[in-house]
Amino acid sequence: MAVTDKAGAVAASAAERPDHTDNRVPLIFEESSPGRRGVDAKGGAASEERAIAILGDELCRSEIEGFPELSEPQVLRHFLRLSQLNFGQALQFYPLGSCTMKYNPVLNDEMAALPGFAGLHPSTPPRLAQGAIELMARMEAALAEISGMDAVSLAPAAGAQGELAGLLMIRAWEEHRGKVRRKVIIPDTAHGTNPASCTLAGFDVVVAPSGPRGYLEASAIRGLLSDDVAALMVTNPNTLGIFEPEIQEIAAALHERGAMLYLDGANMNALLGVAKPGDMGADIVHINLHKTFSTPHGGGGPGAGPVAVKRHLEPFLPYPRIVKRPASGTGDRGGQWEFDYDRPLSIGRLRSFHGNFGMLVRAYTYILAMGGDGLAAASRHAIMNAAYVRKRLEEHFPSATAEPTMHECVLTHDLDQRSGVSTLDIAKRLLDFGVHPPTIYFPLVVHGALMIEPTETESRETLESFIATMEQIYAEAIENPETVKAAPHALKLRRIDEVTAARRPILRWTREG
Amino acid sequence: MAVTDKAGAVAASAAERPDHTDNRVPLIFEESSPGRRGVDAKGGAASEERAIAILGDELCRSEIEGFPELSEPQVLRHFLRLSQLNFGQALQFYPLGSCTMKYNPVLNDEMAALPGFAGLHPSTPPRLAQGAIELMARMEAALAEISGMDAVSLAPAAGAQGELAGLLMIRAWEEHRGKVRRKVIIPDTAHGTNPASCTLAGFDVVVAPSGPRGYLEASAIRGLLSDDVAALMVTNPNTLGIFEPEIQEIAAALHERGAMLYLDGANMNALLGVAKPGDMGADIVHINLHKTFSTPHGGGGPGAGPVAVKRHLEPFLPYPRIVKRPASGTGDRGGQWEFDYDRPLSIGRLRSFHGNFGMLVRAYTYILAMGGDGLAAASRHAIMNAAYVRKRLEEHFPSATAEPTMHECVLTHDLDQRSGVSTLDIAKRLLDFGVHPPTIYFPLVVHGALMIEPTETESRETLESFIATMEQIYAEAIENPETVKAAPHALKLRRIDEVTAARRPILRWTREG
Amino acid sequence: MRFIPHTEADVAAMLQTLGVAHIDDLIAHVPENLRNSAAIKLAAGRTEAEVAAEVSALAAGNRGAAGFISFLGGGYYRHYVPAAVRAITARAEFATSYTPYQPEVSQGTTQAIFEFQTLIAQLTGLDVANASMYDGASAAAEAILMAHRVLPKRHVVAISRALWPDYRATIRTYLSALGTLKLVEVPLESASGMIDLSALEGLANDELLCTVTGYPNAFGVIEPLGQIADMTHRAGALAIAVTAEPLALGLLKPPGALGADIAVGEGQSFGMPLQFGGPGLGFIAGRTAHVRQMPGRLVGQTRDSAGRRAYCLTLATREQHIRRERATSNICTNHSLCALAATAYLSLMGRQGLRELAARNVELAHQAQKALEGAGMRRRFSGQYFNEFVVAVDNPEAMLEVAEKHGVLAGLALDRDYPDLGGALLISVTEMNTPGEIERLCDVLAGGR
Amino acid sequence: MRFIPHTEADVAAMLQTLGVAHIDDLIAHVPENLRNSAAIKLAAGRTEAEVAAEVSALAAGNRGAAGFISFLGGGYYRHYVPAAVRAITARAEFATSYTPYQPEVSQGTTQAIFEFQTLIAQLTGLDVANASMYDGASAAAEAILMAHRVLPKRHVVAISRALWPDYRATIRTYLSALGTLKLVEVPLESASGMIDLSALEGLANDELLCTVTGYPNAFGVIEPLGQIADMTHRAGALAIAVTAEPLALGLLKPPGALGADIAVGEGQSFGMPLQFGGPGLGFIAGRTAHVRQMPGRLVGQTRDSAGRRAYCLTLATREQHIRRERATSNICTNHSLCALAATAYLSLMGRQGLRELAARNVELAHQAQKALEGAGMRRRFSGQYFNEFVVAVDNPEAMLEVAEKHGVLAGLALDRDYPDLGGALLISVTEMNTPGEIERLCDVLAGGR
Ligand SMILES: Cc1ncc(COP(=O)(O)O)c(C=O)c1O
Ligand SMILES: Cc1ncc(COP(=O)(O)O)c(C=O)c1O
Repeated sequence: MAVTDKAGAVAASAAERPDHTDNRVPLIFEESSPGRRGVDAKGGAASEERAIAILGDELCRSEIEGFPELSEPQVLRHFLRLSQLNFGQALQFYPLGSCTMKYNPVLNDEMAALPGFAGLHPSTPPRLAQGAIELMARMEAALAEISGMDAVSLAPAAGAQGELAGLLMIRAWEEHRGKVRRKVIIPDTAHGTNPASCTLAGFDVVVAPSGPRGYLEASAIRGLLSDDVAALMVTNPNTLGIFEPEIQEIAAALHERGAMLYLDGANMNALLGVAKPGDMGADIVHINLHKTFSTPHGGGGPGAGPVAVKRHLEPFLPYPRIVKRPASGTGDRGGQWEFDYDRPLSIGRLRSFHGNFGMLVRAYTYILAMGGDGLAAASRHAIMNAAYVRKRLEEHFPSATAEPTMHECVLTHDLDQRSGVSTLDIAKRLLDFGVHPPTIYFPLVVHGALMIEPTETESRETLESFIATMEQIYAEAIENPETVKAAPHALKLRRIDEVTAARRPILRWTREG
Repeated sequence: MAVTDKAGAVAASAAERPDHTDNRVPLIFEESSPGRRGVDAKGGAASEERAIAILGDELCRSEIEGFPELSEPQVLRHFLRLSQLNFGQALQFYPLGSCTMKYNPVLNDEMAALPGFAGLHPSTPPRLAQGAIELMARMEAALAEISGMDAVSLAPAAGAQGELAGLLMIRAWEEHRGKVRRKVIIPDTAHGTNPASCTLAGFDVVVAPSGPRGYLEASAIRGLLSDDVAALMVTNPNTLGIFEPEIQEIAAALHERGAMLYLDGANMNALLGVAKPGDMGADIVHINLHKTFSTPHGGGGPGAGPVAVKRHLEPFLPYPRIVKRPASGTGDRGGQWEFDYDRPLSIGRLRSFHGNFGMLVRAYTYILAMGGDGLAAASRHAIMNAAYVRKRLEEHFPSATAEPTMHECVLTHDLDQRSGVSTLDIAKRLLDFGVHPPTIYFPLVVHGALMIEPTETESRETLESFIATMEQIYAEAIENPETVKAAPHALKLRRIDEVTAARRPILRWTREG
Repeated sequence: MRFIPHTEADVAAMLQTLGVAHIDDLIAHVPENLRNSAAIKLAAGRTEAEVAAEVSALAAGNRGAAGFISFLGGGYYRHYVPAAVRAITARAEFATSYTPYQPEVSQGTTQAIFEFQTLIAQLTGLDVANASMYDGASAAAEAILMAHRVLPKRHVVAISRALWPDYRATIRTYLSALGTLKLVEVPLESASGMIDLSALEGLANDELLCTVTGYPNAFGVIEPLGQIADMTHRAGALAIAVTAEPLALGLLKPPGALGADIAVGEGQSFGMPLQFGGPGLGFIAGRTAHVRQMPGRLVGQTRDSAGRRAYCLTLATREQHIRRERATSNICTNHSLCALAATAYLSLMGRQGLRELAARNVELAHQAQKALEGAGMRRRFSGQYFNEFVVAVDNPEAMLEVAEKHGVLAGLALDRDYPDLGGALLISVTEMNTPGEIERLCDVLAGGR
Repeated sequence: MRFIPHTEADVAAMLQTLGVAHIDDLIAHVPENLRNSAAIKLAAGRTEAEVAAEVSALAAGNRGAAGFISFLGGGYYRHYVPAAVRAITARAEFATSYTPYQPEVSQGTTQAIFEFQTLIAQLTGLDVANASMYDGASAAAEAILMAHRVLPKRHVVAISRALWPDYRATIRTYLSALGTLKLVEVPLESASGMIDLSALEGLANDELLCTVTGYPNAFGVIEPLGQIADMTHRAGALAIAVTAEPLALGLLKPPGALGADIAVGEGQSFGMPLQFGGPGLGFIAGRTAHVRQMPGRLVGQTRDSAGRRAYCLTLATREQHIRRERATSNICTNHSLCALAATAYLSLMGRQGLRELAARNVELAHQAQKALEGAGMRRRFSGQYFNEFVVAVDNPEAMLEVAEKHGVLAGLALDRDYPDLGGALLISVTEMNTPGEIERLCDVLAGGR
């Protein structure tokens, strides 16, 4: 009978690997039992019949096949136990390159949860939502100041959507001026979203090989320019961690030929108070609030990817725009914040309503806490931490470039030749030491890349411990490579087979299993 | 140099037992680094000098020897990692007898955190704290209804303080009537706080051996009664889980001789809608809100131990008392809630202010959620769960009594004779299976007792899994006792040496270590 | 600085190792002119208490967040979020982890996503769902692009005019750059508030790529999805169903069962606060045959080297980090934590709880509509509805202002987006509304006329 | 029922195993008359949304919790609690665990307590502290009982009248049953607000068990603890220091250094919300020589069988569950989670943060006192103070009412407890008060006279 089988199973698994952190938490569907409930609904079963009577049988389903049925204590226990199977920045060192896994202040979440924000319907009349709209206006102003740009839209849900918005603005601007260019230049070190966004925005990608020294050379770019090139999309610092030294010449060259500079601001954590994209000559920049501005990554999202532009592109920004209307009759002093939908040149809407507001609250809270001085200090400390790791590890994990690097460093190694130990093996072995691995095999141009971004919020002790661990793994890889190749050992699971997952995809639970 | 040593240490330990859940989280003092800070204080260092100037050097200390210095991210990581070393009811089955480790609804904590409660200073004028005082008044009424008593004081911080209050009321009542009796009868199965509270209340303890069948016999009690016996203090159901069948005769016998019945309500989770202490003849009963009424145990507290009495003892309750004063001039309708300090016969104050209010909010939230019907169902399901475990385990872990038992069962076993495996060994082995052990070696009268209280919030699957695990451990104990004797194996720590801890007590960290 | 751990001693020692005198020497290679103009002119950092006070003041500035009786809906819905959902999403292990690229230390996230994919598939009656999208509107746009990858030769996209204006606008934006696709808006049948089937019939030919229908639609009306899907299939095209109030799927026939090939929508109703419109949760479900054309992340079941069941990201070759310009979408960061909230919410509701909640929404909404009818406010459309409906009124804006003065946010005026309807008010009723509030609504609106 | 998992099928199957037909058969042995009258006449269970609404309404009924400028102190203090403290105490692993009787699965709790014991020892300047008591008042009472165990032959307890009335009352209650001990209240020196040393001198003989002094005392005044301890020691007695505002210990000489043998107090200032007075945190610290006379739990350092450092409860032979009627106290459940909050709070503040916060409290309080002086409100006592002070006014109650009407909770009237002082107002100033609020206080009080 179902229940005892299940129970048997649980006991058996417990017997097999006796450990309270045994990670085979059953699927929620396997913990289900007919008729169980985790909430008490008003109206109850009776109302179900009445509702079906109202709607008519032909419109209604009689069942939700396989839907779970559990009590509240079971549900809470299920997810709390699942949570214990994760690493997280709050608990482990998480130097994931290009992801800026910095500390997420607890206050951010408390502020976002304030009833005045959490309970605010997006269609609330603006006069009753002045605090929220003002927060957005202040956020736009702060990001403009930080990035050195003229206007900001907070609409994009993430960096990739910011890219789409930016590229569509370039296209709209060109259409407005009658000519449409078809190409966008992207360095071979670019993040995957850059080319993907170009395709979505209808542009052809021209790949620019990064120069011998790991950065773009103005001369090379000039060589690629033509009247059909709409823009260059570049991440600065680039994904090697190098600040593009010729960025200003490149911007000039682009502008000369009527093309624009799109700056991918995902690495903004290196630039706060160090160099403003606007001053570099960028026409457009997107900023990932879930990186530089401390909103949580949430296991993959949500984030927010505001896009900032120079004055000439302002009319093309997505709508709605935030505007302050002169004092209306209602007697508010100093006018009232509202949304402007009447934007003839706008690329249009990117998503419903006004952006990922909850993330904006968190990022604004962070900006207030850090202040202009604090933000500048953050980038400097982030750069120092990365430089320190690079320096201390240079003997066995040399930098992929001789150039100075910024908030992250990309290291390589000779272990595959020396003992057949791959970068993946190193990454998996790091798990045994309670460290989340760096980004690996990216950028693609670096052999067996280890892309390390410690961020400014990690202590020196943590860095020292990480360095010691990397050295130890290098030694292990020489002395007994098998230990490293078979890693992880200390977790509840051994290495997970991602190949089979893709070969015979099982993408959902079914009763048949 | 300090930092590198520390780092070295961390790395070393990681190497030794490579695992992110390695439980040797350094002490907060060992993670400290001079000059680091986790908060930004307004005023800063300058204000420190100014303040010392104001107070004068002779009043001030120049240092707080060894005090920690960390950044906010470090502090959060430290405690989150510590948390992962605990079992908790929300994550594991926790059938700790006499502790009622039931599910603690999340809503309880959210309600206690509402600014209207959390931000309320205890000395706020009552007219500005009507909601809080009304909640307390409603809570008093609810507990009176549930326990069948006439008046309730919410002041006691925990059950033991409720006991002290109750015993002091008996003494005060007698003093008021001119004669003071010196003895209180307590069964040998009683919880340690009962005799300890008697001593504090100035009574001598007379131990009543529980009868051959595990409960108190009226005849035996009669034999112990004298004009010097002030009361009988009894837990019902008693710590064997048996509902005292002769409780009413016993109450009558006591009252006949001018003594009182103090009922320890720690096991109230068996009595909701089943039998009211007031109806049993109890003159006094205390209730542990952190047991029956779902407030969290918090690793040992805080809880709350309201004390309820029959009418004749009402004047002796601790002050302040909650009263409703007729509508004052301020225009409140229906009068106003206030605190009454003018209680000439009161035993006095038990603690500062009005009790553990935050716990009262949680318990009241729970009572509203369950309702009268839900509470009655809770006790019935708690009793069924305990009976089910007792029944299913009876072959190898027979009940210590042949009597029917209520919300908990006390089991025993023959493994020490059969294979030298002790109850402690069984408890430690349970840890390997992700189960918190039952209360062990209590009550003292049962050989190698395992006191199991599943509570009503655990699912049948969980009980089945626990039963299977117990059977498996019994089998192991016969086949290879060493596995059980050496348990736990699956945790990051092996068995902890509590003897040495007591022999050479190290009760604090010092720099010298 | 409370978030930056280094002491002066730390900095000194680290700079010494780096062989520089000052921390700014580490950025000396950044062009001087850039550094000189880089100062951020914002107020200096503040204590946590000061920050909390300032942000709380802004929150308090949103009078509409509390103290009003609300009937606002139209794409975002007022539903009760159980406290347990917050306790789960607040877990640092979930909130502060990145995309689960290292499955061995991400089983909490990957298993929860696998459960989410299953729940969405169950609700939509389709084979597979992905790990989440940004929101319902962008998910709808991505669904059309997905359909185009399945049927590359076709180019006409038939969108019901009764699809939410925000959704239609977003779709227009997403498709604007791809000259290949032609957007056609299918008119409504003015009486029923449903799509005009005859008009749709006119588009049902071999140019038709897909039909896009709200289910329920922007007027709360339950479209004849089965008929629409049949018509669509007869033309060899794909039927896309879009749901902004997924609670309806607890009671209504699932899109998949009615023939929809792709079902997308907004998941905010499932445990996410309103928070002024975001973050919510986009979902997309489809048929196994089309899974390789799906956008976004997918989690699959697999095993570890010891044969134990485990979960990891899979079919990544569809995605931007592998396929780059040929990826099925540019999406990278998605709404994973919102998907976790939905998974926790749906697990708490359970089969029975979800159906009863949906039922209560239906009951209350119809109760309100009848009451308004009694008060002389005609229902604008005849089509059956779930938990929101449209009433015909002369001057919606004026009415709303009057209601607001009486402490009621009575609904949304549809005039800006549907001027041709002539005075229409969208009223949404959920379990958060009491019968008393419904009475009040009638009074103020009746008075308002 | 959302908290009770069993389905009807579960119950049926379990009852079958138990060989009974109905769940009530399991309580058939409970005397019938009791069962018949056992029904609980309370409203039926409600949904979470309904419960949340009802309890929130009660919270909203506490107008004094917000919207007022407050200078209330006198035993409970208004301090900012960093959000991280809440994130830590909210962890289910901490909140839902029992007393750490199984150390192998309680290292989170036991290590945190060990850290707490150390922090309290550092702040009080004594050797050892326990794992927590209920509150400052009961801790003070337990300290006297502890002293009595150390010096069983002595019986006079000298309590300063400047100890908080609640504390003195609680001590009276705790000692009321033990005929052996004699409580003597030592008068104050009316000018300084300190204990009358000459009066104390009169008690300094071989009957004296201990002296009990507030540090700072109920008037915010910093008592001459050193002199008091010397006098106490000369009589061969023990000096007990009681602190209700432990933030003061960040700046003031530690009681231990001044000669106190036992230091107790209230820890609410360290990260606990006001929540109408509880739960707070009692602490007690003493000398190693007396540790076996301490009440409550103690955590000690030890090793596991593999030699790894670990922490567990120790010296339990003092406690009720072992020693029963001969235990050092009847305390069992303590305030462990509050001790965790304090440990997290103090770790966040750190050495510098704590000292600077204490300093800011001193600065603001003295600023306020000077301002009031300027407005003609005389300070009642000459003794130095930390963050609260007493002003002499004619009719405190009336003044407070006026201030309240102007949105200010100006302080506490001491008349009820100290009628002899003639019109006295205790005003407490913390970092939560701005200079602007202090001005406002002066205005309304000046106006109020
Ligand atoms: C360099 C770069 N560009 C763009 C992106 C895409 O941003 P998002 O994931 O927020 O869409 C990322 C994020 O990983 C990135 O690292
Ligand atoms: C039977 C019994 N009586 C009294 C107590 C003491 O209650 P508290 O721990 O709340 O002081 C307990 C708690 O363990 C108990 O089980």
